[in-house]
Amino acid sequence: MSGPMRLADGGLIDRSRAVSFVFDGKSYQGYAGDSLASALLANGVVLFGRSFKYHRPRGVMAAGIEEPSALVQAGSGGRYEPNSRATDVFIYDGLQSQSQNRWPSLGFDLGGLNSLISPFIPAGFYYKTFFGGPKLWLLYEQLIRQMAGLGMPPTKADADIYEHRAAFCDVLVVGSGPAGLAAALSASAAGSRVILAEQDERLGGSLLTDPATIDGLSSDQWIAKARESLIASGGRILTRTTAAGYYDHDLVNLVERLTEPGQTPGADGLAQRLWRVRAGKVILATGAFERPRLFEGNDLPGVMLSGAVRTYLRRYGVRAGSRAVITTDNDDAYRTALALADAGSSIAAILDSRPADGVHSPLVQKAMAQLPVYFGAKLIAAKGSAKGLKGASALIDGKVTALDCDLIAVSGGFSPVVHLHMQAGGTLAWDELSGSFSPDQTRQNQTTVGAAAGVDGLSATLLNGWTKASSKAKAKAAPTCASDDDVALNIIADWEPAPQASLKKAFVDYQNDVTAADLDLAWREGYRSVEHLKRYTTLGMATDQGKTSNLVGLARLAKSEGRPVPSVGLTTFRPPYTPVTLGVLAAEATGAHLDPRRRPVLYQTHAAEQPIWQPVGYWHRPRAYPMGTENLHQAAHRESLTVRTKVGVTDVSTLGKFDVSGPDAAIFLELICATTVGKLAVGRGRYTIMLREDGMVMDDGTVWRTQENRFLLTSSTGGADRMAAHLSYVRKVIAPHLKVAVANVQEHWAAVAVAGPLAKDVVASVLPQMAVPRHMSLDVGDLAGVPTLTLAASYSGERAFEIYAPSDQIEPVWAAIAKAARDIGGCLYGLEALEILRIEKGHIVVGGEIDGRASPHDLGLSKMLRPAGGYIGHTALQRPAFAEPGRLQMVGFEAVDGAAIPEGSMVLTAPKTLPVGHVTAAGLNVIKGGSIALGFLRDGFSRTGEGLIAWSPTRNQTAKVKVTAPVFYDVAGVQYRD
Amino acid sequence: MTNAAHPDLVTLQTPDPSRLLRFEIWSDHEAAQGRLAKVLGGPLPGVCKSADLGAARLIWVEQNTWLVRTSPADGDLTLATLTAALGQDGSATDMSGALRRLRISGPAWRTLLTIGAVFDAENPTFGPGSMAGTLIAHSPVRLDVISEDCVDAYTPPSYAPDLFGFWCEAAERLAMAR
Amino acid sequence: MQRYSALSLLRGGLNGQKSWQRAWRDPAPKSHYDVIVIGGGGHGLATAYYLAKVHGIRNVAVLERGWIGGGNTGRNTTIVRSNYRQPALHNLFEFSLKLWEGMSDDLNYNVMFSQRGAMFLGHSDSDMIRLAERGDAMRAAGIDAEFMTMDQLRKKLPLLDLSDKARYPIVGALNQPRGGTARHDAVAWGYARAADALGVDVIQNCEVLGMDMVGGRVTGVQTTRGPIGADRVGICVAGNSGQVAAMADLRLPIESHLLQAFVSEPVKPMIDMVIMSQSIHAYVSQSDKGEIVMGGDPDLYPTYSQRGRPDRIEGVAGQCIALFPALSRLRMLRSWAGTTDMSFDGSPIIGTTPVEGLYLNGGWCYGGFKATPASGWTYAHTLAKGEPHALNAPFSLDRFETGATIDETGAGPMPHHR
Amino acid sequence: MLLIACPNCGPRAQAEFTFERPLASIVTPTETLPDLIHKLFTRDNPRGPSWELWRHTYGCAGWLKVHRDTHSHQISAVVPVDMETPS
Repeated sequence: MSGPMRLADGGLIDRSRAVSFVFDGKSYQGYAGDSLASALLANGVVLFGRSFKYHRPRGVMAAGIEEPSALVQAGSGGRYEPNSRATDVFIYDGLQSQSQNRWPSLGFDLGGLNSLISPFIPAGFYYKTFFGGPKLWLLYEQLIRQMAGLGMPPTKADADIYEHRAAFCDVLVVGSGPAGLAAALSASAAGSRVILAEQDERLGGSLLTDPATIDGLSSDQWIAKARESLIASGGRILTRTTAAGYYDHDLVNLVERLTEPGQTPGADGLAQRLWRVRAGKVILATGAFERPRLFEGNDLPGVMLSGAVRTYLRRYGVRAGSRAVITTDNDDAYRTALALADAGSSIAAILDSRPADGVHSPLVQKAMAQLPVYFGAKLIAAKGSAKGLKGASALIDGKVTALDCDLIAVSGGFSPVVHLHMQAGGTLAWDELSGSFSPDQTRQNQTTVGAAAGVDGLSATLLNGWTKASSKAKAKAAPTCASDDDVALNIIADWEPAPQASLKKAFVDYQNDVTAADLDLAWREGYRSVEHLKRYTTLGMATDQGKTSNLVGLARLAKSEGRPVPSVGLTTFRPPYTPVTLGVLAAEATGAHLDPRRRPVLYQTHAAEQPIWQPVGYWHRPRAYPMGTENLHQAAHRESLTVRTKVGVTDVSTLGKFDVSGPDAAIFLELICATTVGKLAVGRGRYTIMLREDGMVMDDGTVWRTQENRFLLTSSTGGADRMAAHLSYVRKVIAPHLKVAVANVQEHWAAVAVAGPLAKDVVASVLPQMAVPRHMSLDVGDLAGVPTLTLAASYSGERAFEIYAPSDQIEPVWAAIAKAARDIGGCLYGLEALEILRIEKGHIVVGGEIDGRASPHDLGLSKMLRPAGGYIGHTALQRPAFAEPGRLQMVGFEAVDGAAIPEGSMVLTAPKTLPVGHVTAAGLNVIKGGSIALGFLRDGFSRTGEGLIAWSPTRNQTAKVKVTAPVFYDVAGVQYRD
Repeated sequence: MTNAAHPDLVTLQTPDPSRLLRFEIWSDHEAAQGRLAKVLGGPLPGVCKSADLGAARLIWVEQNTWLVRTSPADGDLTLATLTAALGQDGSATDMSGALRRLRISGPAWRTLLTIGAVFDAENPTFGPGSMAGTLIAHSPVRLDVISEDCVDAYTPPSYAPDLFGFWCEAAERLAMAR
Repeated sequence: MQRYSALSLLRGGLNGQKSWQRAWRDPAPKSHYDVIVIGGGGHGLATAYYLAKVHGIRNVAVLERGWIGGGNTGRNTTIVRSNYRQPALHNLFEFSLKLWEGMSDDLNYNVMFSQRGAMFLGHSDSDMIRLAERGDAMRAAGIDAEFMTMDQLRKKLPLLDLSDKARYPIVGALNQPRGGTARHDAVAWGYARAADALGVDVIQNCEVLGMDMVGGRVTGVQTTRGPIGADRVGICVAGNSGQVAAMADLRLPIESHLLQAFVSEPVKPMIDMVIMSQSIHAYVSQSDKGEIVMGGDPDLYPTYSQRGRPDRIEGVAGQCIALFPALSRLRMLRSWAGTTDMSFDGSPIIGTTPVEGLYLNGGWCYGGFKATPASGWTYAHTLAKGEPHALNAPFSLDRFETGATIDETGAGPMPHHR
Repeated sequence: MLLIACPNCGPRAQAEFTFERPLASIVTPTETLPDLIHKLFTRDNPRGPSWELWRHTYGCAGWLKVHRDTHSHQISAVVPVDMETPS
């Protein structure tokens, strides 16, 4: 016996397995199969939490995921989860749980003072006060923020792992109640690949609350048999798995919970799994939510949904009260009343708002024979406190009547769960009598069955699930139930509270403390669109997303408007159906694995040199190779000086590289490149730029004619993927007629650059049989048994070579070159030295001067452009703005006061004037010393020699600069030639 | 090198090095394919298909474009043969360094390939001789089904360490969950 | 207009909330207005308000197809900042920020403009240079921007992952202290109420079906509530600009895309600022209610569906957890999507059109909310004077033809590259 | 996330694809400036069916003409770029 409210036997809990857990510091015992809510109720706990705004005491209202009130925080450290619904947490040994949004304790909560001032803080009160400017608001807001929120935030990184899986099936069935199981069996019988998803930890849905006889078996047996049959035919059954979102083209995201909040996962470490299911057809068997009703104090602990009372009784063997009042507008609540009476509770009254003169079903007649049933009766008010209910008052036969009770079971009818149907783009039909929307038109390949479709009664539900799942299904083969189990709801929706009830304490949205009076006020103030009403009052915006409150709120709005419910509209249903942890959404793609980390093929070789790494987009490349105690700048300066005076070796494998072959290769390249290509002799190369269609420079690189009909095009590392897409677009879409093949060989070729006055010697020593190519020429050779291609091109401004080898054979090539260079006093250099050297030479880079806003004219490259045009970008360059005065043009800046020019700084003509330009990159004159920079300056080409200020207010740095041409080293260009 | 070995479930192996050659046909497709079939010893695999032709593995990769995997020893000869057979109707390019291959074998290879994926690797029609390009764990992947029990996965070398690591971890999880 | 104040709340509490009046009227359309603003979002309502307040033009109607604030005003991440690099942009957004600072008092409606700071994280030295460039450009224009040290970051945002194990390790940040968030719905309601009080007709459930043109000039609109004449018509329907402009046979440099955002369940305070990043395209803040508000890149293809692709949300979740590892166990509660007007340089279009009497305000891409007051102010000026204000002059419709584009990111003309 | 029926690879998830531009916005280098401005910088931007250019970037790398409704997302045709679009 785990607790005073537990029945001696019955239910689907495993009484042989006691489970101990902690709530608010106190240890309790429950049984395996208990939810946290059922285990606490069994132990006589009635107070579960506090509401958001008024901190009103709240118990548990529901038995499923729709619970608005009983929220707890569970677990600790990297497994801590706030805002868990006690009704949706299955207990496990060692579960640590706490109530939340209360201080200092759940029983005595100072936030409850808000309840006292509630007349002065109606819906939307915060829009009407706290004036006096943003500074004052920040003060008020600080307090508001502390008061708001629910659970305490997590503070630790997640301890567990999440996973995504792709899954495909012919039929996905969501929900495993009678309709869902019948549908899954039917689809499976028709030969479909079936996935069945059930959010509960066990199959059965409503059968877990209302056992029945199906096909001559007890429902437990029938469910077990159905499970076996589905698995035997290759179906996949996922329990504890919620369909969280229904997306375009029948993609449904299922969230499988492998652990409960706070629970340590199994050996594989997985906490949850996200299944991305692409289904041929989706069957939604998601059931219906019971609705609360409007009466004063309808939020007090001890007021529960009727179906939930029955679920606690039958599934969990827990009696939620010993003397109950039932308020209903349908037959279903009579089952609760009879079940409670069977379990030994007394029934103070069944208040049925339906008229007495209706036809009574056998179920109602049975209740009338033994219990006090009042038709046309309404509950006015529940009375009670944090400790539980202390009676109620009702309107019976027109008279206000006091009732003694410790439990109120409420049934305001049922709303089909249409969320996924609506996410899928479906429409709804309204039934005035039952006051419910059910699915009407569907836009995707999807069908709703059972209670979710408004189907009433078990036999109709089984038939509906069976026949809708497959066009092949024969009605007579559908599962059937015993006639006693076939209970219809007979709802006559009645939204009107008793006139005696105070609407200020009649809650619609329990968690957010939105009352019927709030809704009426918002309407009077003109917030009359359903969306305005929702946003102004926060109706339906709590963690339960209005699962129980939405229709009650809509009906209230409809009353104010004097219009029928469907005409006031609905708010949009969007994913997720129930809240989903961010961890399972992200799965592995976060933290260190947020994006792929692309490693150059020589990564391990570099790592052995212990370089300083630099992230470049997805790539990781060596930035410098410090020696001894050198810092980055010292290392980079030494490396660049070595290149200028001796020789340096660097890895340029990540550059974009494209093999362009075929008789039309030159024609193709002249679409891509803004320079001439066709006139290149075999064995020669040249610098080139590529433009976007809008005329701006997209990238730069080199183009080499390796054979008469074969070229090698290089481009920047950062722009390589974009360039690959661009080449493919031009090849396949713009010029499909050309006889040309374009192969992306970026990662086929690894490349080692050798630069410096001694570079020629290095090349000669490692490729002795090859004549060293002259500048912008190429040759092939064999290096350490590896076929190589040597391109004589200079980025540093020194005589330089790029030696290409297949990336799977680059190791020996790199080793030989590095050794040869080191043998004559050379060194390795990284991206930082590369940057210093290129600034000195005024070479532009993507992300620096190639900023997506600069035209070739702005970059001083007009002379390179092919006069005949015909390349991409040429046409758009004719737009007038490209020729107008005031363009930002690329220049050099030289510091004249010894200060370092701050990178990224603004360039001014005088202090306190608006900028006339900016610095894109700054470095130092490697040999002479002194700070130099590249940048843009308004009409800069004509301002050489002008004195300006480079100003960085964010770093408090200033340098006086002189405008120069954007080249600081070997202006005549003799160093890189022979 | 074996990265993960659960023979009853899934095994990941980096196979011996091979040469990868890409060729593309731009004109007179029928004749060019005929010439290639003759020198390769069989017709080129169709769209999204792969086949063993002699000692080479032929993989359709994109429209009018195939990948040939041969042994390192045969590489140069195959390249020359392809180039000759293509004549003026296409060209061939050595891509040996552009992709890394991982062999995934064992009964759970299909399950492994659904992790972090958007592709239906469990579909029985994706059987031996099928090729699919897709995105797994944010990395570009090309899959070539070798047999019911085995698939080759190709990815650029820069993505390979992360992707193969991802699969190793996933394979270990599958093993732990057994 | 009934004044809102603490006193008014006291009065309401004492009289059973009986004293509250309608926030704005529900007028029937008149036959003719001086100016019709199509679109009852924040921008349109602000335009009407400033037309009445600044320019004295009160015979104005705002026509809203559905409910006011129902477009992107109600579908964003509520971030307000002016930390742009390009002068035309930071000038406009800074003017906007200044209007935000006085908005609650000006409108007598608390829009909860919360200057908690808007911060861009840097993850590499090159990020830091670009941030410096942005910050220096701002400071040179008199806008607040300051670097935060790692220690300051640690103190201000203790849950931020500042380790070097991160995929993009954080190395610094540029903060705009005056940036922050505002309550998005309140902006629409506040402007509607204030405009209404000045005589503007805010007309909901009134969809524009066509334009009346006489000799190449717009003379009014056809609506679901009948024809309405106007001297000037201003389009202000970002997300649907192309649809409305097409009624006057205008094709625009705009493509409609979709941007998603989502919130977690509410928790007690854990993130005290607006966090953005130079390398990780996600943004995070915590609302006053306690929900963590998250957004990222758009869906990258044209759509009017307002239904997002789930992999985008999944990616943003990963990005946000990468920044704040403790977010992993919070749950996404609600997601939404807005249709954004993607212009072909990433900047808005506010100005005249080739059609006489017709004006355009759109192309806000995914950055329109923060511009609401300045957009309204400059558009009101443009509608009143027939020519642009100095602040919106650069944002002309013809700049794509001339080449004088304003491209903050340099991403070029393709919206899905942005 | 859309499911796009690649003519080569069969139905595949949108994550493997890239949207490129409306078909009407394809601009050749020989286009005149007014035509370029018209095609590149103004768009019909329809709310409804539209021919678009997509690429199966991570699948067969093929360029595809996709006839897609920009509101319902219904895809009524996908053909290789070198095939005529059915009218």
